[in-house]
Amino acid sequence: MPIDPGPKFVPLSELAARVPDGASLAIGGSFLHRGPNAFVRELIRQQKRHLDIIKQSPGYDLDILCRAGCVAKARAGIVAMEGNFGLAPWYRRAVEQQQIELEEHACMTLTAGLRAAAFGVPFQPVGGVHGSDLARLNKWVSITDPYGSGQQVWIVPAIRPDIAVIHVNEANELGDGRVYGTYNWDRIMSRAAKRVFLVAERMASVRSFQDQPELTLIPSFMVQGVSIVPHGAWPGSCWPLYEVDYPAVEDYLSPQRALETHLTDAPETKEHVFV
Amino acid sequence: MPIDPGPKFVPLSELAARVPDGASLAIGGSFLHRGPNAFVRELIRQQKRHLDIIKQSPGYDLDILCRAGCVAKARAGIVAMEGNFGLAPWYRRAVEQQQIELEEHACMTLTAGLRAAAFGVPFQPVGGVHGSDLARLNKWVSITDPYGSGQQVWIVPAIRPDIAVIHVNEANELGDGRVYGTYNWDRIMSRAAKRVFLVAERMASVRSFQDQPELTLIPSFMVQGVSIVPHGAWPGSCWPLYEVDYPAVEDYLSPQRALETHLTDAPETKEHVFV
Amino acid sequence: MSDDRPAWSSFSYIVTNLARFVRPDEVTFSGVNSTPPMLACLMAKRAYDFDFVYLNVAGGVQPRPSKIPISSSDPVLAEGSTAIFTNEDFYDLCTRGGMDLCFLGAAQVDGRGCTNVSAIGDWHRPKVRLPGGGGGAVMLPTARRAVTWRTEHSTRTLVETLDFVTAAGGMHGVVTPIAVFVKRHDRLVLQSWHPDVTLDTVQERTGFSFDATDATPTSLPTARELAALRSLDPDGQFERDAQLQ
Amino acid sequence: MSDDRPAWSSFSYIVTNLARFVRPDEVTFSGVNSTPPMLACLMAKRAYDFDFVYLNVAGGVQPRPSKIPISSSDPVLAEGSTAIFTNEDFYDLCTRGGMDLCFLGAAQVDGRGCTNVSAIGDWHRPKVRLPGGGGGAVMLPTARRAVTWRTEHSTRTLVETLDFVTAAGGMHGVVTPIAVFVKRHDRLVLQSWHPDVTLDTVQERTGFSFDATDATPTSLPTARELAALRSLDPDGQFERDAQLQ
Repeated sequence: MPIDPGPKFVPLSELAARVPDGASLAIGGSFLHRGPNAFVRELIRQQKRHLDIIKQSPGYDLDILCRAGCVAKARAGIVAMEGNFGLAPWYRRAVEQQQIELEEHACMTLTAGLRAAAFGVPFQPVGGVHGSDLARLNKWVSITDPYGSGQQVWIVPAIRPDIAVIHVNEANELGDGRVYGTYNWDRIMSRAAKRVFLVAERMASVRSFQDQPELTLIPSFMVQGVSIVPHGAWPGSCWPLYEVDYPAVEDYLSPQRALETHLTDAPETKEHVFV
Repeated sequence: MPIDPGPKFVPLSELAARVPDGASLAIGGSFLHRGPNAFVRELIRQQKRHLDIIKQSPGYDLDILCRAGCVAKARAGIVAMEGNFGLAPWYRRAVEQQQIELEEHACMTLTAGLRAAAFGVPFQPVGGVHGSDLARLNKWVSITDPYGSGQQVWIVPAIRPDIAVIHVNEANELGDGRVYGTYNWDRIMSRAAKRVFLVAERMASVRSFQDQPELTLIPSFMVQGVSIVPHGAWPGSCWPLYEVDYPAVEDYLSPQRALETHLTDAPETKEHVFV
Repeated sequence: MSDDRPAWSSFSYIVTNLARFVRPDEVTFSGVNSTPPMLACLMAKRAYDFDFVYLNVAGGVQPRPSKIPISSSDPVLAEGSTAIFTNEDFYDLCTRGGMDLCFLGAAQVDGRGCTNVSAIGDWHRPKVRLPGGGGGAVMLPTARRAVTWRTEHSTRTLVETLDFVTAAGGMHGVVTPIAVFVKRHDRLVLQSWHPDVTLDTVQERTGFSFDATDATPTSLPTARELAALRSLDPDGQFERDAQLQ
Repeated sequence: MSDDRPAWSSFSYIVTNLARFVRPDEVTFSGVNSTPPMLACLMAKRAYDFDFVYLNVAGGVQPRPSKIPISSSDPVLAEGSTAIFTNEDFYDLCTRGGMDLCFLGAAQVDGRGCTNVSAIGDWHRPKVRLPGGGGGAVMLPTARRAVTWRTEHSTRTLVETLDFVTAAGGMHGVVTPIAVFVKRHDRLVLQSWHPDVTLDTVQERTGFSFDATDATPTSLPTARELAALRSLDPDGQFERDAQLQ
């Protein structure tokens, strides 16, 4: 495995600095839940450009990146703020005004592409899709089962992100990461990507990982960089530590509210959160 | 999901009785580790016939089933007693004398077949296999990546066992199961099979599962039958509870030792182990 | 929720009639962006005598959430679960034929029960860019039954021709504030309509033609259905958030 | 392990020369039915100054086993791990190009480093039915480097033509009790041989022709290699179990 230059544990700013313009970035979590939002905001502060965002169900993260002009392409299944907030307004505008390229997926076709990359094969068959215009739109190929079942199955080409950024509840000093509650799509993202960065709510002891190694989602040898950022999923939730900060999301969505103000409100701007 | 007739928690004898002659049976664990061996022996006591055994790395389980004449076909990657015991003698004889049909796989091609079944697709691409006579032997098809990478990839047809039998450390009264240490191939087996039976070392509280739902390998709604059999992986190990009983394995392998004696030595023959 | 409200509000009509699609012992799923189905599944657990397997997108398996979240993918929906059934797991369950009832969102629905959640207008130059594919394209053709809802019943939402076919395969059921459609021979037919409106109104406000031969006014909510919904939305917050007149 | 044994025993020769294939920082894997590679990986951790990522078939990731098991797939080999990396995980890692060094078993090896672990004689009417495919067919062509060993160095085990090609792709290295082969231009060439035997002996006992131009006698075990192996096999049980003369 390629060992990244530089130390594994770095401040958030240094972790984000390792993302080159034009990189394809898989972002963990789902909608307003356990996304590495502090990392996403740091990408904006560093004025990253031409990013290719890969996520089954992005929302705030993709929207704010579009708002800041960091995005060239999005590969996504469903994009919304969720809750009662409906559509993601800046993402919507970016697509409607053709400022970004959209590769629209079903969540599972995007996952099939990630599976192909994780499994080391050029394509992955996926159930369903029959009759969907998405197949034509994405020029997917369907294959008749050569083993005689007569089934037609759609196959999706491999999707291998340059980097997967995963927000975990806990990391240890070796760089192993674990998540409480659902890990959403983060497992396959971490296996499909060339590199894995973790943003962790807090450190936990190596001993606690040795006591229950079954809980570890991402082993340290797969991880090239880790930052510790308490409350880093804000304004989203991180189960079981904190819930969605709905007023903050409302604030973010109000056109009167400047993006800069939102960015300075963010918890990661407080010095002490860096390791 | 088809709900099986009969209660979920049953004595081992009733669980084994639900396996019809000729059934395809995926068996959990690996070699001498965490296999549902008490269940396997019960199949022998009930004189099951024409079973189709599916397992990446069987050993004692497939060997004793061949010894008792229960097997019509085996789909396996690597078959051995392991440790210092070398080949599985009764399995070897059964194949050499063509008493059973062998579908020889690499562990990962068998897994690809199980993945296809679990994913609801007719076939699954798998890495490697290039140049192996196994492809010709099994009449596998290779496909050129229609997306232009030029890669040739081998695809394996779906393998959907009638039943997967998994030996777990703990089950709760709902029928959820969890495993400590590696679950080997048991996760994909449980997703690929039409039905799942659990043999558990012991009961644990529902509360303990609710406290750490991330540890649950097989959710109860996927499980049609459960038996509680302490020491049920004997003469194999069940981490962290007990290790391989090497003298017992040696005993099993000695031609002087009658199969019946071995069967009566087994822990599941003690009344108290039934729920 | 004030007690002087009519037996059917638009909100209770949608949630209750979604709940009425739930059947005993079946594996039933609610997903993201799906507050009404989330409430319907939780309501069915409280209002009906049978049990069923409730899975949700938060990884919940038969959960006992300590609160009812605004977001239908909130991790609290896995609280009390004895397992976490993650996204890959419930999608695979669906594509291999193990999902009995799946609730899926839609912006437009046509007379075959196919859906558009991608774009209004030309996909490449959309008038409105919608959330997108989500579960539909894979789950609608593979779930044993899929059911959707629209909070607006109009010729814009129930259309003869979809601007874009995001998901085919055909919904088994569609619930709106005034009508319940079910599929028969690959067409949606009217099963029942809101007793406070006329059949003509339903026809006027529906963009596709449908058979109404066997349709009847929707039976009023039972006391247990009303009590269950009230217990889920004691102060009517969900009803207000739904913004249905 | 008695102290009067020669610097090289057949057993120590195999284990030590397998260990010498381990490189700094690489992801290195030992599998089932693989006692010598298991010992080689554990030995490399103790004998060499560099670190590497040791994965094994028991799910171990940099484990610190409290004992050395007889079975190379014993769950004790995951003891002390901070993660469990299960079978699907390490196979996928290999097929996507993330496995640097993979130790794989073989019954027959040919001059290209391809292997047979399936059958001696005709596959359909085997003289000897062997364990079978295992990891090889998938891992040998996809691992960056694969290394195997034979406890018997003979024209039966190192052959010109395999009875059956279980795995192609070609071993990077092959270790026997008397020789170490490495691949160069898709052929195995002799890298070094046991100092107590002659080059002629190696040639006589090898079924395939090989280049020996650059071959030298194998350098003797270092004090640290000897100490590491002794610490893994203090009473010589593994050496006796290997049954090598």
